[in-house]
Amino acid sequence: SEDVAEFALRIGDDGLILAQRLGHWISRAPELEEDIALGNIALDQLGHARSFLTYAGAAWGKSEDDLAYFRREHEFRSAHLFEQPNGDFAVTIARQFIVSFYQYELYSKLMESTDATIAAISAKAVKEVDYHRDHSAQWVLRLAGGTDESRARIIQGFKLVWPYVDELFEDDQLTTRLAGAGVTVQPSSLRAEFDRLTGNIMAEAELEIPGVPQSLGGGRRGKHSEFLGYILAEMQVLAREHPGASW
Amino acid sequence: SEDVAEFALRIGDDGLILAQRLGHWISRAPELEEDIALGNIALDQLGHARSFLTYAGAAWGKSEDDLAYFRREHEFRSAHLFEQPNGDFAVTIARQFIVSFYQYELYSKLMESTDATIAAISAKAVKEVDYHRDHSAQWVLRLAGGTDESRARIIQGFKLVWPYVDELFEDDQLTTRLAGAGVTVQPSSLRAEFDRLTGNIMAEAELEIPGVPQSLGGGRRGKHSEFLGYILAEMQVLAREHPGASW
Amino acid sequence: AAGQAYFDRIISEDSRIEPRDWMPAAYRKTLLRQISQHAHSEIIGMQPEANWITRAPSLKRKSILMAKVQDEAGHGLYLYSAAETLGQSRDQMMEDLIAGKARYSSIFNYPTISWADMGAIGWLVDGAAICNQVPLCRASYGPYGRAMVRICKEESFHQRQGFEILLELSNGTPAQKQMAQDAVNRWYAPSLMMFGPPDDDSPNSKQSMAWNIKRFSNDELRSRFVGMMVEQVRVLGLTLPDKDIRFNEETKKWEHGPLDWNEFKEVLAGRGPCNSQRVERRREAHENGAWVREAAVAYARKQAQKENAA
Amino acid sequence: AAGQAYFDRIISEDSRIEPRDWMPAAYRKTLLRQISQHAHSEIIGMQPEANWITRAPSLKRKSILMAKVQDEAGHGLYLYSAAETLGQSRDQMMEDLIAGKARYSSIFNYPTISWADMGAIGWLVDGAAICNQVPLCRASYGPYGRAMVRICKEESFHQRQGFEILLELSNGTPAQKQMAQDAVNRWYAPSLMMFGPPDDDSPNSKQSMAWNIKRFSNDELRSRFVGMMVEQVRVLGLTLPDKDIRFNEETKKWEHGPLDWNEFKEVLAGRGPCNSQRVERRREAHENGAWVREAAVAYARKQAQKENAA
Repeated sequence: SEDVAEFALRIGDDGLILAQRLGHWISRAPELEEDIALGNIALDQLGHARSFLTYAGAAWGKSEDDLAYFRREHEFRSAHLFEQPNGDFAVTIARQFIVSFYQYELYSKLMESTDATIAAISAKAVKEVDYHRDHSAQWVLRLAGGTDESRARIIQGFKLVWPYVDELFEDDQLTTRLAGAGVTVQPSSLRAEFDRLTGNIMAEAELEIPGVPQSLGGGRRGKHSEFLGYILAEMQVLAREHPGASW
Repeated sequence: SEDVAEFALRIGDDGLILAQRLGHWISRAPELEEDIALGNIALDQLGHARSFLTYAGAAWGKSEDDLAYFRREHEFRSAHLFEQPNGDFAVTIARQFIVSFYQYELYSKLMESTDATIAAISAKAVKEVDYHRDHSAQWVLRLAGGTDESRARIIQGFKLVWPYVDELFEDDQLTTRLAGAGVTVQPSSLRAEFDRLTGNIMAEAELEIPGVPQSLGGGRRGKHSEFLGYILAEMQVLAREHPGASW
Repeated sequence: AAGQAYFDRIISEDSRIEPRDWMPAAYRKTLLRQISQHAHSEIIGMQPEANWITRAPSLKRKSILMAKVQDEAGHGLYLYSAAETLGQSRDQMMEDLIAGKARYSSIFNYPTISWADMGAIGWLVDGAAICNQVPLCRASYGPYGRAMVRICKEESFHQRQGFEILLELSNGTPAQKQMAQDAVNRWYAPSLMMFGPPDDDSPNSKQSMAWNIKRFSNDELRSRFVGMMVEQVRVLGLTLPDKDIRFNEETKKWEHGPLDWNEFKEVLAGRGPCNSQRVERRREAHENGAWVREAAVAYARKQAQKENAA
Repeated sequence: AAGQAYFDRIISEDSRIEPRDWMPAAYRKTLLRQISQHAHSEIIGMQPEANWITRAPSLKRKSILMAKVQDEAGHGLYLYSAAETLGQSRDQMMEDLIAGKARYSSIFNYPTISWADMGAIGWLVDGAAICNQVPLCRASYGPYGRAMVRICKEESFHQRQGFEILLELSNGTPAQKQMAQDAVNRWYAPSLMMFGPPDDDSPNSKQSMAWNIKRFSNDELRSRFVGMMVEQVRVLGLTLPDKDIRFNEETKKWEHGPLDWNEFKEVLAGRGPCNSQRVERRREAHENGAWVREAAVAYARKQAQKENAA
């Protein structure tokens, strides 16, 4: 249905935009092992995005590439967190930490979706995201407990990305309708477990939840930050130069 | 003539690409005075570029915007130096130092071009570039003679941009024909004075000419580094989304 | 006491206080807060526009935009200088800004998401700024008033450029016209809120007016602004997203529809889409530039030593 | 002496030398140079391809490209590990690379200026690499040979992907086909030069062959490669930019036109279009990552202390 497609678009766009960000790290990471690890996470995110976009597109007669390359900024449905710049490695880790714990809760619930396709994609995704959780949590502990510099950086990293947490857990009319139909759950219902699990790691790392105001968001309604335009300009440039071509 | 247009295109592209690079500094400079100074240099470079591109385009029935926004990478004629990334402030200053002393020599000679338009644009440009020379030379002295860090950075900055010096002074068939007609001089003839004047400042700053190999270049034949594609993707994205529109 | 008497006389004569004159601590504090906030707004306000410099759709527009953002840096400099005459250093003000302790105009916490925003900012945001600032040219504090004179001249130039951008878009392709209308829709309400809260919710205004800093109330200025915009939007061939706008024949004033002061407060409290990004960008520029500023100081010191030695 | 005898026997039996075995200093040095150079090539070779990850024109291609560049990081790791068994640390090798003291395959100093370069690199550059590397799977030094086995498997996968990219472009729009042909034109000669200088100008080859590191001469491998490409380019519907290619019926070998060894030497000497950029990017990544590596070490140390204390 249109609702399910719109919902799949949101999750797909999250993964697509994050994969685009993470892809920039490959060949620039702090060590080769991280080129590989961040590359893996990017590949997983892109893989999930492709599944969800393909499913969303099916409802509108569009392919994953139609959706990725030929929509404009206000037609993207990703939340603001996913388009935040990579910053240094600490910012990337802080962003990934939040993303992975959020996605794990989401996909865990979507495995039981009444929509068989969403359930199937999520069942596969949740296993991969479990690894992402572990990867980012380990780095949060290492950076927080490493050197003075790394501790200062991870604190600053969390400060920068934390304003975009609330948006992930916002309910709206679409999620309300879909939750009613058992396709998904209300995002707000994922928050407690997210808080508990991230809180455990933060506590172990002796980090505090940053006391920064939450941004108003709006990504699910196509209202984005100034970053998305640049991301799309780069991502879409070649495909748009050759409309209709196949690759 | 076609030759003159091609020549104007080279100089115009140099300025356009550099203005694009410098424009990024505005709102990001080390102090407000430098937001203004780098902005001024960017504006001057863009101004010269517009004059030269307008003149080049006249020969082909194209506007400055046709040339700036609707050519592809291999059709640009800028030298590699101009597309080098901003790096830190030291890299930007090192790049600007080379550019300004090169352009000063070039425009000084072009003021006497047998082509009246080129002579007129250059007569105006040379005064502005004289200020750019002074600005970058002062900063080279300050950075080289400031702190240990600033000295290390300006040395590294020069090391990064120096490989692209030779290309500026390369003669080819076009410059040979145009030098014969008195439209321009051979780029190689500008080298001695460039070396003398930059050498004086470098000596005063107690900096050595970096002993780095010269890159093969090729910008004048449309062979660019990997940087130009990104610059154009960003610069052209909006114009290309609305072909034929006026702004 | 002699100081207070002199100060009171100057104010009552609508003359000017200068940096060396005695002034009440509260007057100094109010001015310092207002001028530094104004300076910060110029500096932070560079960002939403700088966002389109590299993507401007024609070279002419790129050139105009670069010059405009550069002018804003200049305005910031004038204003920091004026604030410095009140005894606070630019460095300190910058530190406060970066630490999130200083305010700037809340409107710059909205993103510029299309080229038309360059038009809407010029037309609406600079337009509102001018309405606010023209009376400030007569502010009782000399350095502030004089800075405002210079700034207002350039601002009105900027406003016209913004108007021209929108006019060109409005007369362009349907996609361009829609881009323009969308930008006006997004910037209209925030620009009205630039005048500050309604008069009955603006406790400090009265004192500022008594000191001849402020000359008109927030609502008075807002109403004038609405009147100007109503006229100009017709020329643009666009509409203002406010069906309640009307000219009140009794009061002879323009009235507008209700504004979402709740959102205003949210953004002021740091919840705008770009608050974090704006301060972070400034912090980054400042911190990345620290070594350059240190080098300049060190070099100047060494040169001075050489000259002394010679 | 016993060591030398054992070594000679192993080599003559075409068996394998293992890390703990005695080996001549020159053998160790040659291998170390070759393996580290090979590792560096994998790492630097990530850059020209990473250059198109964010711009890949379809999600499928983006995914394949990401996986490929990531594989190269993996190859680098295997090879650095193999080199470490000869007594040099990865850190030291990385330092040498960044300092510009270590070599890597010169072909990565050319820029990737179109998407078709992803195809040409896969088909030609990986193709040449495979021709070079398949015999290395039998190299006399065990860890090297085993690393090559793993690498070759993945490389042939990469080559097929490159071929597919070109095939799709060649069957696509005229612009796409031209993009493909242009890329083949640019990468053809550099890929032939990957096999190293002509045999009569390759003084070290003989010793390497005697030690069972190298199995075939540069020209021999180059000729085989040309033969393979001649066949495959027909399937692609493209041409090789070499009108002198011919099969010599007498020698039963493929021959190619003259190569510009002068340019090869220039690029080797650091004058390639991207030499400076490639090393700088590696330097930047390494230096920007220093604090992360230090943090990981510090954390591990603290954890170990805690466990010891417990």
